[in-house]
Amino acid sequence: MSAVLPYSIAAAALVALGLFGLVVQAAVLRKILAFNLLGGGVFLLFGVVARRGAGAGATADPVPQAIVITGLVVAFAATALAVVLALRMHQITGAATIAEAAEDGFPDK
Amino acid sequence: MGGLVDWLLAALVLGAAAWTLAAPTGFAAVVGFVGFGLLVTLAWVRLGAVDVALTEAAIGAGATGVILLMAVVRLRGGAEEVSAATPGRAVMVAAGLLAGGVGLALALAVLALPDPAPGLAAAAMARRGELGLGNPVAAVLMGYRGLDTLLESVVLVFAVLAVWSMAPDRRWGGIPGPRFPRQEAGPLALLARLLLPIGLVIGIHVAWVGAEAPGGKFQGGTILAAMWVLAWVAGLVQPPAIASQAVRLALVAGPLAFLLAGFAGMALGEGFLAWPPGLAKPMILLVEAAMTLSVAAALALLVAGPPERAA
Amino acid sequence: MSGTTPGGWLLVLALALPVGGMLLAFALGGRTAERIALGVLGLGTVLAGMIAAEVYAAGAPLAYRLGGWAPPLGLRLQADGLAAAMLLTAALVLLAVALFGRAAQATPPGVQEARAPFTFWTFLLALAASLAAAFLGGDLFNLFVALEMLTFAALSLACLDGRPSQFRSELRYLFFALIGSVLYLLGTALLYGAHGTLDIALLAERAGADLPTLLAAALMTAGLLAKMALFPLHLWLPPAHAGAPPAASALLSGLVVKAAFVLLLRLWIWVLPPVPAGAGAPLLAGLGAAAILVGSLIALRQERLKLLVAYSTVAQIGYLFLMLPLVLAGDPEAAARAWLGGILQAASHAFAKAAMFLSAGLVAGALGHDRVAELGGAGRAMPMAVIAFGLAGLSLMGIPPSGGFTAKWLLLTAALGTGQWWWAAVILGGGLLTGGYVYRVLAGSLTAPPAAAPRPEPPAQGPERVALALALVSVALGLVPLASFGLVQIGRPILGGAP
Amino acid sequence: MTGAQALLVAAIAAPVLLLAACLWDGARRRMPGLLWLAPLPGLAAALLAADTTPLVLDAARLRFTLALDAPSALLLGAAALLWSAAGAYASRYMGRGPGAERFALWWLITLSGSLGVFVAGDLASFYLAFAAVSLAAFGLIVQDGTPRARRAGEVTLLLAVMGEICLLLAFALLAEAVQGPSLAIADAVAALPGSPARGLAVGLLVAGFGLKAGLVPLHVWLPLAHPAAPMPASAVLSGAIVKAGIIGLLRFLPADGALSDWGGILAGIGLLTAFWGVGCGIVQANPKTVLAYSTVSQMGVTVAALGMGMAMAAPGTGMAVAFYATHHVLAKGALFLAVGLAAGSGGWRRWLVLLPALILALGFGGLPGTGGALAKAAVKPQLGEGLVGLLAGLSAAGSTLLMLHFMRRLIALEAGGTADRPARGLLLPWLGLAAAALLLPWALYGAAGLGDPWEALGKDPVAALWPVLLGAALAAGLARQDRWLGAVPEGDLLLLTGKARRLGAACGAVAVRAEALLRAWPIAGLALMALLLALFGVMLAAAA
Repeated sequence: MSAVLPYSIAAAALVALGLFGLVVQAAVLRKILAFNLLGGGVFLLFGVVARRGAGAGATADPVPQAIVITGLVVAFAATALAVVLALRMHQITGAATIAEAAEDGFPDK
Repeated sequence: MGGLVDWLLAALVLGAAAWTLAAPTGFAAVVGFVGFGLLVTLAWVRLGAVDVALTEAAIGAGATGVILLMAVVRLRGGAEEVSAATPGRAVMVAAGLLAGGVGLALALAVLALPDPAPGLAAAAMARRGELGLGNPVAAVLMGYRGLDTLLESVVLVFAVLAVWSMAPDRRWGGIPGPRFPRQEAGPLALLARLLLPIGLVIGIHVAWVGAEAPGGKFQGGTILAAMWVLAWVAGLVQPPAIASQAVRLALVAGPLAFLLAGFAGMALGEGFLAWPPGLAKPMILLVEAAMTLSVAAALALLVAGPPERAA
Repeated sequence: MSGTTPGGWLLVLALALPVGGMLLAFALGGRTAERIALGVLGLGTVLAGMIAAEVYAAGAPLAYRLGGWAPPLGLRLQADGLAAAMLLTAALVLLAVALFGRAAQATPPGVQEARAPFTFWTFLLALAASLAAAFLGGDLFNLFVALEMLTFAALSLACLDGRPSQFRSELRYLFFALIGSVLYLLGTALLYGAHGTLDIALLAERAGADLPTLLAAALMTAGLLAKMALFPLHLWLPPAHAGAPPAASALLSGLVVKAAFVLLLRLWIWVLPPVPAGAGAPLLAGLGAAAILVGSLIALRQERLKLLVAYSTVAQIGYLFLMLPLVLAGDPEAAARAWLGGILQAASHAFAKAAMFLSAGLVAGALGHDRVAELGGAGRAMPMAVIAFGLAGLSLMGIPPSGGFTAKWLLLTAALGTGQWWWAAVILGGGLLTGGYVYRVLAGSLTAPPAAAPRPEPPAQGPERVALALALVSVALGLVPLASFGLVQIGRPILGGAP
Repeated sequence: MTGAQALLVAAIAAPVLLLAACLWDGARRRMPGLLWLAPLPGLAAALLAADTTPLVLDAARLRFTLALDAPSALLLGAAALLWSAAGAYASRYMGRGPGAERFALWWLITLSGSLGVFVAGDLASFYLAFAAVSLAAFGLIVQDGTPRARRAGEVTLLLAVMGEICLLLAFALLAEAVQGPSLAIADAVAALPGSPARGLAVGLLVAGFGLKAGLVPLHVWLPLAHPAAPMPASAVLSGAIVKAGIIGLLRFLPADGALSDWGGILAGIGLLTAFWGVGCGIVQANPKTVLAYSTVSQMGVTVAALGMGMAMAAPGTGMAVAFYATHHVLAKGALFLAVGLAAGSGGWRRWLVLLPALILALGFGGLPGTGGALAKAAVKPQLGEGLVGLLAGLSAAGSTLLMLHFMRRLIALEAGGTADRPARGLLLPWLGLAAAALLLPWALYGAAGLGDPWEALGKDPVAALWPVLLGAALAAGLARQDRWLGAVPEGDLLLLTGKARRLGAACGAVAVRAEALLRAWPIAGLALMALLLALFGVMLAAAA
């Protein structure tokens, strides 16, 4: 059981790092990376939970494992979408951040 | 000395994460992230979750790394804008304190989790036989929590259409992504030609063994998608036009098969998403095959992006 | 509780129908997508009505055990009064928006398939599927998947116009929604680690006021608040909702935020023990009060009609949170009132706000702009749309005999009954400010058009009728005798007890 | 359902059905000509259905109750009569066309509410009717579309909504005070004196209803709105609509002495209002504004009588106050119609307007023989004694002065040519209503249980006459003092709100800036994390 302690701390630290990065990093790409670090922390926490629940012949509780597999796919889809949005924004406006800008207006139709 | 290995690995994971945040260039950061993904894969192995480790390697590090690398090449410049939008020291300190507070609370909460841990390992192991599956994770994904898997495969379809819908109107129906010149020679072409058949075999194998051993449709599908991306980047294949009926069908085959199987369970078995006794294994394999196809198609098309050229 | 009840199969159909419809619409494409959407949403409304009737008749929630597996190992679908009421609301709004979209989102002639219409119709079905999953789900991780479905569907609908300036605001929306999702998922990890299940009914029995549970609740609540855009986490909502085409805005403002709210109620009323919930509720209601006041004040000062309506959503979301401290105050009579008031507010706001966005879209489309100061002549050119806006506004203000009035009356008396008069003051002050911004729009559109202005093109009658019908439903909710709303109380846990 | 109960339903249903009929183009086009019909079922209800058994629908939960007590019946009848006459007048006055059709729509909504407040028997339907009459009046006021009308409409609407808020809160407190789910007004009134929030509830009721009735300092909308509306709308605004406030006070405040403390306060406010209206009115140039201030003053007297009745627990106060208000409904409504006629007629026909107007006008001061004198006699038990009696007499003198000022301003309106004859469609409603204002009180005095009208007038002729003479003398003395005209703007105290408006604008600007800051990405992120930790901390502290 002691093996989960390092990963517990790593998971908590990853969540903190990811949140910090998402809030303070300006570039969209860095935000996407930070989001993935945050997600990695959450999944690792599930891993800790799964490991703690090992038993009955399973090296880790299969239910959290399945949840992580589902979650990883969803996170990938979200990342892909964010990347596409960032690329389109960059392509059209040349912008690399999502800071509030003056042109965030609502042009006449 | 398992403890030391685990501490070291955890430290490396955090180091890679810190590098990803602090790296001087976007490219370096993405490379750091791929490294992070591989280290986390190792962590999953250490945590006894080999299925997750495979998925993490295939999707978390692999596929995510590929789209981020492709993005970093196209997202150039903007350094001034970034530095202008970077918050001042006060916000930095506040964010650090608050994020640290959240991390601290989380660590305390994890330490306060009950011992022995409540969980469903025993139940999941005990009843997997009813599905004819040896791998308990597969039993969770296809059996106990089948609805999650069904909805998640639907999410992939959502995501593909969402990505497509970001295209300009006039490109609708066209071919996704940039065109890569055909590499007749060179390392990439060689790699593609060599790896492609091997990768295909491995991908299908991983998907196939998922019922008994670690593996499954997501991992297998990802490997298949990766092979296709390789061939695409090497200029050997072209993405299909998004208007193509075959592409659409490939994308929905998995979830649709799952849904139909669900109704079959309603007619023949205990209810929606129940696998009829006796038929469970063959039906699961059939649905998994369709799902592997759909997952591969979805992941590949997510990497390719919105349509950029006329068909 | 975990077994399948008679009529449980309705829940399967309510979820499978839009999922299957979405997959088929995506595969077959083009105009077929529109046809499938109209058919599926029509059927979905019938199904939602049947579910509500079944729950009401049985006086108990419907449940369906998926795959024959019992929780905690398996998943279940369940429809209590809350789910049935929200499902019916969603079905009606979706159907109305689909009818509205027949004109606005038609595939242009001569094209087999076009981006915006195809995306609209497919994601309309996707949204229906996501909402059904969010309302009917009985497992917290299953609900996470539903939330993610919702995020993708909502984001694509918000992007429908494909305007260059939109990508920035949609990215803000996506990032904030993703943070919300991840925080929610983090909470489920802790809950599973602490209690070995994510089934809501089982968690209600097992969860105590321990450290992991409380942190999980805080994480999940924060995540859901980010998705609901509760002040001060509303940064993404005004541009996203105002920048979308009217049909999409109607769905985003009317329905999408409500799904996260239902999850929040599941967490706070079912899972969390009453003592910590009672302590946290005033904090949320305080933010709700701030949302009402600040959102309304900002709406009052908007120069663009659609932004005004979007800020009105920021404000109206606040009302939903006022029910929490009232339901959790420990007075059963007041709790029942506040519960009904809150859900009625969610439903009547869904109808009213959808009507507002649709009619605002019609006005903007006909005038060629949506500047509040230059709406003159709109009342003459499209009286039905302006009347729809006005009726919806009356409901938001809480003028009788509207659904908004009944909702606010119930919250008001619950607030006074539990001695929390300050929420009453907020409810009333918010009504006054709401009146202010609704008046600005109505007064503007009822003045004569400027002499030089070109005569606005009157919109087609069909869409105008849809907007008016939605507004009328929002008003008519206030005419339904309160006794018939017993539906929403079905399956609500009485404080401290099991559901 | 008995026939009488059916009449109660019909009183509300008639305008609502006509309103619904407006969905059809043909009916809508004809509607301006049909307005006079809409209040007739209400009139019939007043005559035949007074004190009938209340009609209760859906007794289970949300009770929908219709009831008509005697004071309400009196006011309902008068209001219905005025609405009918003004409706007939409006048919000619507004002409035809989209403008008149729109006017008819607002008219019908307002009418349904105006009659509804007299017959609604439960809190919910009363509130609904009150909201209809308060808010829909906006449409009548802004009919002309001039900036002045718009401003008047906006002030009215703002104050009306604030009044609604006061009432909503008060009703919520009343509903809380009632044991059980009943929403009947009778139960609420019975529970009010024992309610823990008695003071707050009564204060809110007085504010909400007083606003409608024009009590100082909440009267500011009235002198703006009444003159701005078209003539027939002014007539119903001043005659019938303000009575929604009076009937509210009458029906919700128990007159049996349970609230004697509040009676004194009401009497004080009422008397202040009575003199305030006179003071502001005599410096107005526009005859309609003078009439509006006279309404303020008269409502002050009405409320003073009610307050004294509550303080003294005088039996019959409800009837007496209703009688006083009934006279005002008819007479004030008639006078507004007269203003519209005076300008359009010349020669001898002008006297068809001016002479009855003079009699009605002096009636407000209590000129013996008029309906006004009977009205004064009716509230004598409440306002006849001691200091209050003296003040009431002085206010009657003020009324005489004010009404003579009104007559002077009316005559000053440009007369038409000698050949100009007033349209029959305008003249007949006016003459009918004027006759009703003069004669009906004689018939109703006995019917209302107040005694023999002849006896009442003969009792103390000196006390009845001195205010008239004093007022006339003052009027003669001030006859040429026109330099004060316009010294007080319409809506007097409204001047003081400029600072409040600027403060509100400043608050709005601050909110906009603060909100823009909160929308910055890093700040929102910080807020999210802070909220998370705060929530966790609060819950942890509570659990520990």
